[in-house]
Order: sequence, then C-alpha cells, then structure tokens
Amino acid sequence: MNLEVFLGKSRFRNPLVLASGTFGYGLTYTDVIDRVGAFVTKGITVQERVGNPPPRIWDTKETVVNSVGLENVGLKRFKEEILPEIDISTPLYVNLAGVTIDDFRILIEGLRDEEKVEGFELNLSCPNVKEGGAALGQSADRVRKVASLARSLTTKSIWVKLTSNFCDVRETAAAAADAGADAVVIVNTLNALIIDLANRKPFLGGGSGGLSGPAIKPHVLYMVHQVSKQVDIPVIASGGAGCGTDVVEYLLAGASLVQIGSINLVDPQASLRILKGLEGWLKREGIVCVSELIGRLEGI
Amino acid sequence: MNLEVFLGKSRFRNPLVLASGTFGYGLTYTDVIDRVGAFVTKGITVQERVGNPPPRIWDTKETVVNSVGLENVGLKRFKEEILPEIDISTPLYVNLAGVTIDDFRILIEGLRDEEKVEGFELNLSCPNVKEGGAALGQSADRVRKVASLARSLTTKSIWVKLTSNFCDVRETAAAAADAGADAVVIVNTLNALIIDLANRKPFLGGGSGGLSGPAIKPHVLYMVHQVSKQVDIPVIASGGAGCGTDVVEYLLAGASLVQIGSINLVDPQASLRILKGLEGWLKREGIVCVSELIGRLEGI
Amino acid sequence: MKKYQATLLENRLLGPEIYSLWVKITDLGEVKPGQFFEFATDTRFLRRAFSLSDRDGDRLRFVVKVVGSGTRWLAGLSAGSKLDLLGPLGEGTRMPSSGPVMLLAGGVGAAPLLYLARKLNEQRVEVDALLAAGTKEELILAEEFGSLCREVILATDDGSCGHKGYLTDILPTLPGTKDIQSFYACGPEAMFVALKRLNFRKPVYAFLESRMGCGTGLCMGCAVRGRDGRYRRVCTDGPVFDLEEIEL
Amino acid sequence: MKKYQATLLENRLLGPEIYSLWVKITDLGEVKPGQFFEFATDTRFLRRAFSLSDRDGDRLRFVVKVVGSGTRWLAGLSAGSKLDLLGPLGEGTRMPSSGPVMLLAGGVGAAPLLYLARKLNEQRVEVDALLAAGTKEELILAEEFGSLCREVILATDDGSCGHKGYLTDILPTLPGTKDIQSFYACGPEAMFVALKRLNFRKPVYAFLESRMGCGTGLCMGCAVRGRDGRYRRVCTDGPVFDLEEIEL
Ligand SMILES: Cc1cc2nc3c(=O)[nH]c(=O)nc-3n(C[C@H](O)[C@H](O)[C@H](O)COP(=O)(O)OP(=O)(O)OC[C@H]3O[C@@H](n4cnc5c(N)ncnc54)[C@H](O)[C@@H]3O)c2cc1C
Ligand SMILES: Cc1cc2nc3c(=O)[nH]c(=O)nc-3n(C[C@H](O)[C@H](O)[C@H](O)COP(=O)(O)OP(=O)(O)OC[C@H]3O[C@@H](n4cnc5c(N)ncnc54)[C@H](O)[C@@H]3O)c2cc1C
Ligand SMILES: Cc1cc2nc3c(=O)[nH]c(=O)nc-3n(C[C@H](O)[C@H](O)[C@H](O)COP(=O)(O)O)c2cc1C
Ligand SMILES: Cc1cc2nc3c(=O)[nH]c(=O)nc-3n(C[C@H](O)[C@H](O)[C@H](O)COP(=O)(O)O)c2cc1C
Ligand code: FES
Ligand code: FES
Repeated sequence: MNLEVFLGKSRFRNPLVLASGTFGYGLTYTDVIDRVGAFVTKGITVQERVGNPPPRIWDTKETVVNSVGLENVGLKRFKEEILPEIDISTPLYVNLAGVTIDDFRILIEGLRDEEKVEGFELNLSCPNVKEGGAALGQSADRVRKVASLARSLTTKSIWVKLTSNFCDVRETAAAAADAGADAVVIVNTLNALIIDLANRKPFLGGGSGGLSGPAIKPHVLYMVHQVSKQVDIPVIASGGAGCGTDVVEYLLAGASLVQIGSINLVDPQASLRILKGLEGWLKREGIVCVSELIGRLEGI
Repeated sequence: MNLEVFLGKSRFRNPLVLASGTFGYGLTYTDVIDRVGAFVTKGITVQERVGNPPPRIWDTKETVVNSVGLENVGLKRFKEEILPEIDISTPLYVNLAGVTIDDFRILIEGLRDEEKVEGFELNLSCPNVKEGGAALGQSADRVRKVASLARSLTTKSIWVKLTSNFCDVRETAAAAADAGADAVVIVNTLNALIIDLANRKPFLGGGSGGLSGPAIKPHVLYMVHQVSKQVDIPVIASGGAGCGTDVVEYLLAGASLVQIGSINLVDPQASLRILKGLEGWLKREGIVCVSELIGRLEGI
Repeated sequence: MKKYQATLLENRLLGPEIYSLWVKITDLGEVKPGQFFEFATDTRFLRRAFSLSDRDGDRLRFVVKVVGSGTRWLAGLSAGSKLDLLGPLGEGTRMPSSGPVMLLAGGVGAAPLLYLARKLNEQRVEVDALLAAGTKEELILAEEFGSLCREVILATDDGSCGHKGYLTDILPTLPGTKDIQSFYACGPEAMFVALKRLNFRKPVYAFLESRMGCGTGLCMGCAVRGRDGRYRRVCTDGPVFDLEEIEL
Repeated sequence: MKKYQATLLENRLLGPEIYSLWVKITDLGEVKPGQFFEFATDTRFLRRAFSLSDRDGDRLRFVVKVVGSGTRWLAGLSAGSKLDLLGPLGEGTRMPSSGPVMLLAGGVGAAPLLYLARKLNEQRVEVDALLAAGTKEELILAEEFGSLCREVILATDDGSCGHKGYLTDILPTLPGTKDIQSFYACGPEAMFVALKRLNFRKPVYAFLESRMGCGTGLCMGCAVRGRDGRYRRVCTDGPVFDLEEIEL
C-alpha cells in the first residue's frame, strides 16, 4: 500500500500533518511525529509572546475553543534554543505568525537558511493592529502581498494558512496561488465567543477564541471542496479530522494533505490511530495508492 | 417582569422568534407560536418548489445539517391556501427566498397588502444562478440593492437574513442598514458537505447542506457581537440557541431578538422551555426588563 | 402528541443486532397502528423514530435494529433507564373495513405490523402474515404473529427457516392470496420496489421510513416522492402510504 | 505516559457532590505524588484531569468533585464501567529530604495530598495534616490521613467540626508549625492567595489546577503566570509549583 503524497517536489510519507499549536515545538512525542507526513510547529512570532491570560480553553462534546494567544518563544529563542533540539525524520514546517507584512520578512529571513526547516506555514489569521484589527488573511490583496514576499525570499515550501472569518476564502486562496504559494491550508479556527454569564464578560482570558473540533468538519469539508475546484495548487485540509475515514473524506473533497489538530489534545497518539484507520479503509477498498483518492468525490 | 422588546415601532412580547424552516407555515402548534415574540415562515419562493431529493437531514450530537432545498408551496398557493388558514396572535414574518432581485419585487408586491403579514425576512442565501452560483447575500452591493428595493416597496418591517459564507457579514450587514432595513438576522446556516463514503458521493440528496445547532453558537455569538458593534440597526441572532441562558448570552452580545431554530426539531415545545429558563434566570438575577440586557457584555 | 418520561422495563436481544424494548408510559391515549414515537438519545441531536410494535396497557413494545450510534445507544440501555419520548406521531394506517388482510414483513419491518395484527385481531378482521428475513436468526416475532394470525408463513433468503427466497418471490406462489382484500407491507426499500412490480389488483399499504428531522411536520426533512412529483412528509402525511401513491 | 483501559471497581459518595472512585489499571509503573490522570468522558471532547489520591497495587483511588458535565458523568458511573485514561501526567512533586512536613488541604484538595502522605509515610518522613472544608460533610478522607500522619487537625468554615475558621486563619495559631520543614498545599485559589500573604519562611508547594487542553504539554492551554511574567504549563511544568514562583 502506498500512502505517499507529493506536493510538487515535496514528498510526504502519508497525508497526515500535525497541525500548528496542537503538537508543541516537536520536542516531545517524536515517535508520533516520525510516523506522519509532516509536522507544523506552534506559531512563531518575531518577538517572544507570553500569550493570553487563562482560561485559554473551553469545550463541548464536539468542539474546542482555544485562546492561547500565540504564546511562543519568539524567533530568536526558537532558532537558538528550540531548533537545535528538534530531532525528527519528518518534514518540519514552521508556522509563522506575523501581524504585519514586515514580520513575515523578518521571520523568513531568520529561518530560510535553516536546513532542518522544510517549509513555512504562513499563519495569516493574526489581527493586524495597523489595519484596524483585520487579519492579513482577510483580504486577497494582503494575502497576495505576503505570499509574494515569502516567495521572493525563499525557495522552501510555502503553505498559506487561511482564515474563513469575514472573508471569501476562495478569493484569498486564489491570491495565494497566484503569488506562487505551494499550497493553501483550509482553514484556521472559526472566531468564537464564550460568555461567562455570572460576570457578563467573556469567559476566555483573551476575550474571544477559535472554534475547532469535529463539529466544524462538514463546514470545512465544504470549503476544501470549493477551494480545490477554484485553485490549481494543492489544498491542505484542517478542521475536525479525528479518524481514518475523515482523512479519506478530505482527500475525496480535494485535499492533498490533512492536518490533525484538536484530537491531539485528547490523545497525543491519535495520529497513529488515524493512520491505522486510513490503512484499514484503503485495504478494505482495495486501493493501492492513497493519492488516487484526491478530488475523487462524484456527483457534485 | 417585562419581557417586551421593541424594534423601532414593532413590539415583541418576548425576544424569542421561531426561525424559518423549523416551524412550518404556522398552521400547527399555534399554542407555542402564540407564546413567542415572533414567528417566521418557511422560505417562500416565487414558484412552488418541490425541494431536494432525500436524504435531507444529517446530524451529530451537537449539529444538524439540512438540505431541504426550500420545498415550499410558492407565492400563489401561500397567499391563497396557507395565509387564510394562519390564525396566530404573534407577529407573522414571511421568509422570502429569492434567487434574483426581481424575485424579491414579485414576492413583496404579492404580500405587502396582506394585513396578517407583519414583516418580511429577506433570505439572501439562495445561490444566484445568473451571477454564477453566489448568493445575493454574499456581496454588500447586492444586499444594498435588494434591501433598498424592499424598502421602496413596503413600509412593513424588513429583516435581512444574512449569510456568513464566503463573505464579510459585517459589510453586508452595514449595507442592509444603509439601505433602510429594520434589522439584520445573523446568521443563516454554514455551508456544509457530508460525504457518503461507500459511494464516494455527497450523502444529502441536494449535494451540500447547511450546518446549524448548538456547536455553531460560539461562532455565531462572535459574529452577532461584531455586527452589533458595526451597525446601528437591531441585530437578530440565529444559531444554536437551545436554552434560556443561550438567549441571555445573545442579548448580552448585542442581539435584540433571538431565533429558535434546530431545537424545534427535537421538541416543538422547546420555545416554552427556553422562555421558562429565560424567566427563571431574570428572576434569579433580579432583572426586571429583558431589554436592559441588550449589548451589555463587559470587558470586550 | 405529547412528551413522555418513560421507564425502560426490559431490553432483550431478539436477533442479530435486534432488540426488543418494553417501556412504561403512563397517561397515554389510543395509538394507531403505524404511529411511531421519537426517542431522544445521548449520541445524537435529533430524536430517532421507532414504530409501536405492541402494547399491553401502559407497557409499550418497540423493536430496535442497531444501524448507527443512536440505535446502538438504545440497545445498550438497561431496565430502569429513563427515556425521553415524543409521540404518538404520524397518521398511522387506515384500518381495513373487511378482511382477510395480509401482512408482509421484511426483517425488522415485522415490528409495526405486529401491533397492526393485534388491532386487526381485536376488530376480528382475519389476518395472515408472511414474515421474511435474511436468515433464521433474523426472523423475529414469529410466535407473537402466530397467536394473532390465521396463518403465518415464514421465508428466509438462505432457506434456513421456512420457504427459501425473497418475500416477493414467495408471495405469488402462495395459494391463499386470492381472497386477500389488502396488503400491509413493511421492509427495506428494495422490497417495496419488488412489490410494486408484482402489480397486485389489491391495495398495498407501505410502512415507510426516512431520515427524519422533527417527526412533527415542521421541517420537511422526511421527504418521499409522490407519483405527482411532489414530496410527501413521511412523518405527518404517513408513515403509511398507498404503494400506488409514491415513487420509489 | 500511556493510555489505559481501566475498570471502575467502586464509586461511592464521600461528601456533598464528592465521589470516591477506585479503578483498576494493570501494568502501571510508579506514580509520583501530584501526578494526575486524564479521563475521557462521554460529555466533553477534552479529557478531565484528576490527581491520584491513593493507590494499592493496581487499584487506584480518585476523588471527584462534581462541578460540571464531565464530573457529573463520572459520578454517575457504576462499578464495572470501563474508563479511558491517560497517565500518569505531570512532573508531580519533589519529595522533601527531611521532615516534618505539613499538608494543607482545602476541600477536595485533600485528594492528591493523601497519596503524598502515603509516600511520605513509606519514606518515614514525619507528616502532619491540616484538613479544612466548608462544613463537616465536606471534610473528606480524615480517617485515611489519620492512619498516615503524626497529627491531623480539622477545621471547618462553620465550625461544625474541628476548629472554626479558614485554613489560613487556623494555621498561624497552631503550636507545632515551627519545626515544619515544608508545606504542601492544595485547595481553591483563594486559599493560595491567603497562604502567600502568611509569608512563611519555609517553602510552600502548591498543587494547582487549571482548565487543561491536552495535559501532555502540547497546547499551552493550562497557563499559570510565573513571577517573571511568563506562563508556566500546569500540566508538564507542574502541577505542583513553589508558591513563590507563581503569581496568583
Ligand atoms: C416512521 C419510522 C419508524 C421507524 N420504526 C423503526 C422500528 O420500529 N425499528 C427500527 O429498528 N427502526 C425503525 N426506524 C428506523 C430508525 O429510526 C433508524 O434506524 C434510526 O433513526 C437510526 O439511527 P442511528 O443513530 O442508529 O443511525 P444513523 O447513524 O443515523 O444511521 C442511519 C443510517 O444512515 C446511514 N448513514 C448515516 N450517515 C451516513 C453517511 N454520511 N453516508 C452514508 N450513509 C450514512 C447509516 O449507515 C445508517 O444505515 C423507523 C424510522 C421511521 C422514519
Ligand atoms: C492537575 C489537575 C488535577 C486535578 N485533580 C482533581 C481531583 O483530584 N479531583 C477533582 O475533583 N478535581 C480535580 N481537578 C479539577 C477537575 O479536572 C475539574 O473539576 C474538571 O475538569 C471539571 O470538568 P467538568 O466537565 O465537570 O466541568 P466544566 O463544565 O468543564 O466546568 C468546570 C468549571 O468551569 C466553569 N465554567 C465552564 N464554562 C464556563 C463559562 N462559560 N463561564 C464561566 N464559567 C465556566 C464551571 O462553572 C466549572 O466551575 C484537577 C485539575 C487539574 C488541572
Ligand atoms: C490549542 C490550539 C492552538 C492552536 N494554535 C495555532 C497556531 O499557533 N497557529 C495556527 O496556525 N493554528 C493554530 N491552531 C489551529 C489548528 O492548527 C487547526 O488549524 C484548527 O484547530 C482546526 O483543526 P482541528 O479542528 O483539527 O483542530 C490551534 C488550535 C488549537 C486547538
Ligand atoms: C431544517 C431546516 C430548514 C431551514 N429552512 C430555512 C429557510 O427556509 N429559510 C431560512 O432563512 N432559513 C432556514 N433555516 C435556517 C434556520 O432558520 C436558522 O437560521 C439556522 O438553522 C441557524 O439556527 P439554529 O442553529 O438555531 O437552527 C433552516 C434550518 C433548518 C435546520
Ligand atoms: S421529519 Fe420534519 S417534517 Fe417530517
Ligand atoms: S494542557 Fe496542554 S500544555 Fe498543558
């Protein structure tokens, strides 16, 4: 059975990707990392960030809302303290979280010569303070600018992780493709507000948060399908995947890779279970190459 | 205890509204209708529509995906066969589902002289075939056009029910407000795709569907809060409300009325339970006027 | 229609993945054959529909086949559990003015027909039953039908019990069907399609299923297409339809 | 850290909304005091964290206070139920090199301290315990502490049992605290704040809680602010911290 997926020149041993923010920096559970197709770090910002005050997490049966607030060590410490410690056999993607376009320049210039780094995932969902709180990813123009800049700075892989909040993700995806991105990631968490009724204020320390988990899968599946029809570059799905058949569904809908996110919080070995489920399904269906499934949804 | 809410000149006996498509035409369970603030009919189109082939419904613990496909009797039969039979004491809003702008003209002209009709809810989420499958509600320009036309045709209340799919609902809400709408409804269902893996095709007969239910509440709550800060007209919330405190949360986030949707499918008397829950909460908190709560979320 | 807090009295395995549940509801009025109840489950947002299969005063019997998480949850409940039920729902079936009638059950489709058999029996309408299933183990409720019917004919796809073959293969070979005034059928869609092709001169009433939203006529979720191209609601227009009236 | 299928052996009411659960796990290695397990529940996506409260070979004890739907679900389980557990998690607490030490428990905070008392006992470190709670009924595990500690002092807010007053009111009035080498405290946040104000010359180790995402150090969900302004992860940096090190 062949689980390999190729995105342009890049090879992935299987279509599973550990999603940013749900598997740390890649220093722990490396036995799991070594079994998936790719690993994406927690979002790295130019300056170290302490993140949001607690509480940072809220959940129901089928959703998680997080408001970690991009707590991370910042570019310098990531390079000096973390990167040397990372010891994995799986392609390492660094999630770059910039607030301004220039942040992305600094981040990429800082990391583009690191051999260990296979590519970058541009996280365009941080609110841009200058432009009035809108994230860079909410305008096709700004997405094009950031992606073009990134393309001009490095030959490493560039994934653009988009937001669907308050924008048309089909347009921003097209802009990323135009600008030369290697793939788009559909999609970051949905904006969410949890209210602490007793105090009539937001429950999460950061005010609002991002909704993820199994409940959003049907919505993200729809978006992945639409975007993959719209753009010529590969689409990477991210939203609620929790078992082998979820991965198959995303592949059929047009994704080339599928990120595993919130479920890692329930079990750091979830990916191994998902992989097993995927292999079992392929075997039962007599499918030899997983990549045959990509975009093969019928009747729509 | 005063549960009344006023939207401009319109009075509602309490903030609960039975959401379109989840309570039929208003011919059954009228004892429930008579206890809520307003009732919205299933979407009415110019021509009768048979709707989508089954299956039309799919669910998880916290979500529903429906693909009814606007099955309805059409304008003529609604006027001649349904409207005369409706016998309720609660303001009746007719949900108008147009594909083209002209559809809305026909629908409003057809119903504006009906005394029983208190107002219209413009459902701008139907894919517009002419403009390439995008719904009218996905562009601020088209929303402005439809809302302006509606405003010019009638003095009855006009609610504009918006979509958050592939657009910035803050912009479309602002356009509706500009055009003279009496309120915006945030928000219609999220696009969703369910896959029938065995056949590698969409599970729902209509291809794709709309996601609703408790899981989307945090996301819709966020949007309601953002839109209510953005526009000067009242905001009506729709998304996952299932108990009295959900209604309170929506009011605090800035909604003036709260629609009760999917939960009606679980129990046609759900609104009565929600109303009781709301009253109980108000009593415990010593709040005399429910309208005092609107927009009173602190610290964000 | 009312909401009931019911108590599960007994939950017993009846066949492979098929369970017989007896529940107790007080203050319940008349229930017509074909009417159903909507059960809340812990695993799904929407309720799950089950036809009344038998009744003894305030004790109601349901037969549940496990096909997904909601039915799995129901199957796992033990006596004493509380159940949240809505019902009775649907129009139920019209009762025949005269017999004999014949009941045609495919698999778990036997469930609602048993209650119909009891009601026909009470009204002294003569009734035969043809019960078919995949295997002997899947043939359920045969004894109960035996005590209510003039004749009970059994059939299995694999011949492990009774006639060997599909219900619709056996039916035309039976000698006693000539004087049957009407048929009541419940089973998988394929069975209805085949029944339609048999082209009886007598009415065939089909007990349909469909994925339901509300079960109360509010959502148009439970569509079945009529011969006129328009959809019927299985919940409030049915769940029993004249086989002639619907398109399969 | 491993994933375990555990069997619930006993679930018993210990106090108002407080339950004692004994579960059986085989193949479990050493667990340090302060370490915890993450329990999957039927009502929530994320697991719920509970400290090991006692251990007898492959039988583990947990004490669960009902505060929401996850804990409500656990409280409702009966013996024989299967549990999906992840653990042991966290660094646990450093063991003192010498005694005597004192355990300071507020309410259900007694739970992890009991296991610490047992370990201290095994290492022949002398240990006292001050157990405080709102009312007599909420004072739990006093007998178990009694069998392991040199002295057990009880206190309730309402005086219904032992001293009357908050733990931090009683503590300074106790004669024997002078020779205590270190304190181990677990209780509500307000208790830690008050403890900090008492300004002991001896180290106070605080067993903290926080809303957790993963419990395994992956998500940064379980933040507690350190004196340096940076957040610590309660799950992997703790859950036990020197009270001096953290900001409350
Ligand atoms: C009026 C009426 C009366 C009924 N009476 C009875 C009765 O007496 N006894 C009885 O056993 N049943 C009866 N049913 C059927 C019963 O309601 C269903 O079996 C039940 O609702 C299934 O619920 P579930 O959660 O277990 O399964 P679900 O998980 O909802 O699945 C149901 C079916 O849909 C399929 N499905 C779900 N999602 C997908 C997907 N993405 N792609 C492809 N397929 C999918 C599943 O494979 C399965 O076969 C009745 C139904 C109706 C409408
Ligand atoms: C390391 C560690 C060890 C622990 N050990 C134990 C132990 O031994 N025994 C024990 O009983 N507990 C222990 N806990 C605490 C236990 O994990 C929690 O009580 C449990 O997770 C609660 O889950 P729940 O689903 O029942 O409650 P939840 O529903 O998650 O609620 C938890 C609390 O958050 C509040 N909350 C939730 N949502 C909101 C909102 N929107 N607005 C305002 N407030 C809200 C609730 O009111 C409630 O007080 C420990 C925690 C940690 C981190
Ligand atoms: C706790 C948590 C932290 C996250 N942090 C980041 C992050 O730093 N950068 C990023 O791009 N996405 C982040 N995400 C989003 C996930 O990578 C993923 O895109 C999203 O959760 C949807 O997928 P899921 O439903 O599988 O979790 C985070 C998600 C969670 C739950
Ligand atoms: C079965 C079903 C049918 C619906 N039909 C319509 C409709 O005809 N017109 C419309 O504007 N919204 C329709 N909706 C959307 C609801 O009115 C509501 O806005 C949405 O479901 C979100 O709210 P909820 O989570 O409370 O259900 C429908 C929803 C459901 C579940
Ligand atoms: S299930 Fe809702 S109308 Fe039939
Ligand atoms: S709970 Fe995830 S890092 Fe601590």
